[in-house]
Amino acid sequence: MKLELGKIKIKDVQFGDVTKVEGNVLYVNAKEIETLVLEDERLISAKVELAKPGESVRIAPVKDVIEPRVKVSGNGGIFPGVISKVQEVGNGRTHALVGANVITCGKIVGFQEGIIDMSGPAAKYCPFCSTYNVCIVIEPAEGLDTHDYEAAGRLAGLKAAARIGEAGRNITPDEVMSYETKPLQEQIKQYPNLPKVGYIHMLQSQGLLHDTYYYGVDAKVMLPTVMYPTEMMDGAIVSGNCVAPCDKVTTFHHLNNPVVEELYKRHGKDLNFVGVILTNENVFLADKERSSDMVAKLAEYMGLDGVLITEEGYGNPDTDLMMNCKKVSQKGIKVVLITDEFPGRDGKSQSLADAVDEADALVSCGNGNVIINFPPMDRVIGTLDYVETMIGGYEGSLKPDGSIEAELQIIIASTIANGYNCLAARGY
Amino acid sequence: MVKEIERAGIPVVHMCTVVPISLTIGANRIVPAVGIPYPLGNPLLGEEGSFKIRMKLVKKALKALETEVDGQTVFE
Amino acid sequence: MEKKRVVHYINNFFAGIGGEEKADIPPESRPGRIGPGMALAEVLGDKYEVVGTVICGDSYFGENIEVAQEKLLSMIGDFKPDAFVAGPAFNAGRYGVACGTIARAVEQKFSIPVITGMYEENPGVDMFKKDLYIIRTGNSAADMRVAMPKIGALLKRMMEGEEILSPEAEGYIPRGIRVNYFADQNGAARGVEMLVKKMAGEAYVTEYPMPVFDRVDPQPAVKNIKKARIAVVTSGGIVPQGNPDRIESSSATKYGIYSIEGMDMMSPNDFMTIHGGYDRAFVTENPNLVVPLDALRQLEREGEIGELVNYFVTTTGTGTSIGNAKGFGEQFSKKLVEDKVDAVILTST
Amino acid sequence: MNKMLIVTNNNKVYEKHKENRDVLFLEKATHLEVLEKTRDLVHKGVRLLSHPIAGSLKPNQTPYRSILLEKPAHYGDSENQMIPILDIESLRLIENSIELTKRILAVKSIPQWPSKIEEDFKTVDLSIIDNAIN
Repeated sequence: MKLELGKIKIKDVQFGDVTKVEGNVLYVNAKEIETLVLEDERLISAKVELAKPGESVRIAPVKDVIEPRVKVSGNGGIFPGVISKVQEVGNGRTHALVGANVITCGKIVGFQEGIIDMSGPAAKYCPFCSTYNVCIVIEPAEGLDTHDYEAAGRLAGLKAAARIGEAGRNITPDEVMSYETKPLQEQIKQYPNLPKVGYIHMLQSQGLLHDTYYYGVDAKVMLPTVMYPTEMMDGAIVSGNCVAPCDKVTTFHHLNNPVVEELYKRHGKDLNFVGVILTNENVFLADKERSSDMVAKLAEYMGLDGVLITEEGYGNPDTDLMMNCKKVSQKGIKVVLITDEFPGRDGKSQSLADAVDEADALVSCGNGNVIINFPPMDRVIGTLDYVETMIGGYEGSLKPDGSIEAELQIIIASTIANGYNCLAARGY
Repeated sequence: MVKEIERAGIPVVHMCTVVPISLTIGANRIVPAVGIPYPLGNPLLGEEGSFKIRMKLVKKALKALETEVDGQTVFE
Repeated sequence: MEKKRVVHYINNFFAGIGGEEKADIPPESRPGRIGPGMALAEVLGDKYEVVGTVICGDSYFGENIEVAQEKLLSMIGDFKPDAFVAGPAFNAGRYGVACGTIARAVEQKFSIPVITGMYEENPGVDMFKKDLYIIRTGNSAADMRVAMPKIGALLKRMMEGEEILSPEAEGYIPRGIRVNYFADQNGAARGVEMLVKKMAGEAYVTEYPMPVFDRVDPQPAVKNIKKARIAVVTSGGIVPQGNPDRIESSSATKYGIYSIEGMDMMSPNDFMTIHGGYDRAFVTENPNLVVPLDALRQLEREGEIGELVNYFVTTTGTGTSIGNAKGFGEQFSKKLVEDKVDAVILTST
Repeated sequence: MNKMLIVTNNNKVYEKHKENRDVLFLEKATHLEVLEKTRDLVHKGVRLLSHPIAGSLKPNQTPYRSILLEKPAHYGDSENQMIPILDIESLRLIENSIELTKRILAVKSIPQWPSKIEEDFKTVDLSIIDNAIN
């Protein structure tokens, strides 16, 4: 499967009467996007606001972050099974508005949280402080069941991102990257003497507000499977999770998976990236046993020499991470884990909620309990009503002057466990 | 603690309910006990029955102390 | 500019009062510097002054921790210190534990920079590395010339409020504290690099080491159990009613030694369980479920064992506080050896 | 026949499952107390079916916790009460979960929530345990 990804570099975002891209500037017709989103009667209001790098702007609470993309050729469309119809994607050509993002925010449930600051000390922890963000502040109808709230919020962002992505359909990209993964046998033959490497991608799947969707299927009801890495680049995986901010894998991160990016960089040089094993992180212990057995079987069946494993979340998922690590290692396959840490504010406690001897090669994405102070911002997109009750916030987090003192956990994707950021932790 | 006693030159038998933890912390002579809320006996069988179990376990512990071991050994 | 006032803690040996025979001397205070205090003053330089030295015998400290600590804290307070140095203790176990205990107490009470030094095998290391900067020293006083300059250098950096760098740079023993930093590559790149090395069998360094447990060789078996002196040790949290020494209900920071002289069984009127880790109903009703005194006394009468020591050692253990348990083990094992104990039965829930 | 047991302090879970399941409803219990009660059951040989700290909601945030367990045969009928075999995996998970929960609670206790948000917490907790049941 071969995909050409056309990168259209976005250098500014403005309101305009037509949603289009011109001279690397994205123009957005706010009315058009708001009407599109309000087609869903579960939402009673939607307001588009722009946030640019360096501005004194705070966005909260954040539901999802999505990079606008459009499929120019090859079968299927962006976000198959959710926005486009179900059809295998990951081949042909896709354009991405690189440097622009759609951010859905606004109250869905009381405790759903996550903050993005476009400037100031908190900015360096979040990748989205340096992108041109089209924020959609949504307000669900009263008395809706929580499931409906969540679905409405999720679809609003994906619909808007697909619509804005259309603006890039006929633009010649500034850069075109091509990614190819052949079917297993051919791929092995292509580089016979390079180590065969796979990526075990664990999707958050613990229940309401904790779900992820693969071709529209809730990962909870999915059995582990094999997929081509390029399918991710067309939105085969979308996020439905909006609870734990710091290790939230946004839909942006599913489209721009750093492990896939890095493995392709070295593909054919010192490793042979043969594919992705997709699995979940369920609550039922028998599911964990079954999924980790199947992951190890698939890894063995593919004849892998080594794998990287990443998880989403902390606590319950640590158990799945360690079960996958143990069982894959016991097949004689080399394993490296990438995860974030929660050793407490003083950094002295156990960082992971579970551990196995086989976990002898681990990359850290930072300590999410560290306390940080960040000053007030002139403008707030969304609301700060729930800062103190967010994960990472506490009594007195929101100061009268609007500044915030909270755990790093409160910042979206600050310690994201798939290795996207450079933040790490070490032993002192 | 079990290792420090052994290092000080005194043989030690660890009567514990969770054998894997005892193995992890390095005990060399291990006697599995009954249950966490009632390690050396089973009150559900009444005082007399519970004491019988306790005596059996303590004798097994003494037996372990009298047995040469060259590594971590669980006395079932 | 007024000199910074530094107080130094040393034991009987380093104060030149005497060796093991003087290990029971109570706390005392002397103005100025003594013994290793000379070297300390020298490395600190003229902006600092070792205004006083407090001394205590290792045995006295070990057996009267609460009392010794209180007395020493008031003596130290009298000197109005800006900083505090304990030791270095090199590989002396009880001295190391004393240095760690008093240094942590000083930091908690006066919130001033404190520092000590130990050999990495010293039991005090595991007990206090998370609370204190412990400079890595050699295993004997011969290393004083090398250790003291490092202690002085790090203390000065702490006094000037400079950022404390990595254990390797500053010479202290890694404390196991996780600190954030920005790496030059992102996690994914570092992960792939680590995997390539691991697959090729090349050396790599994990960024989060899993806890590892060292092993110790088993002691030879008891020759004749019918002649053996036996002691019972428990982590099941059995203490006299009222918990006189206020041992904590989980991951205790202290242990107790209590008499069972003249007792034929562990009576619920005399003993209780404070362990927070299990449903205590059964053990409260019958403490023999944790300390099997009834069975052991019967075996003693039947001549199946030599004799039972007239005390038992107790604390509350949970898996996590390995550091403290190691320290206790070192301390009470010395007493068991002195009392000629031939074998120990260790019980835990 | 091994029977399923739910330990919960969430009335939504109790109302929904009390007919067809054995539900131990600890109405006044805190989040931590539900975990500690579960631990006492595990010590008596009951096996965990769902992960005790499932869900990204932190123990110092949501007051509600439901856990699914499985009782061993002859559990509770004292005549032929066998000495229960301790399920090591369940013990490790519940002890890890309690330790983690205590550490998080030490940082910040559960705030007083407006009822609307409490309902959301109950719904999420119910959804998480329902995923485990069916």
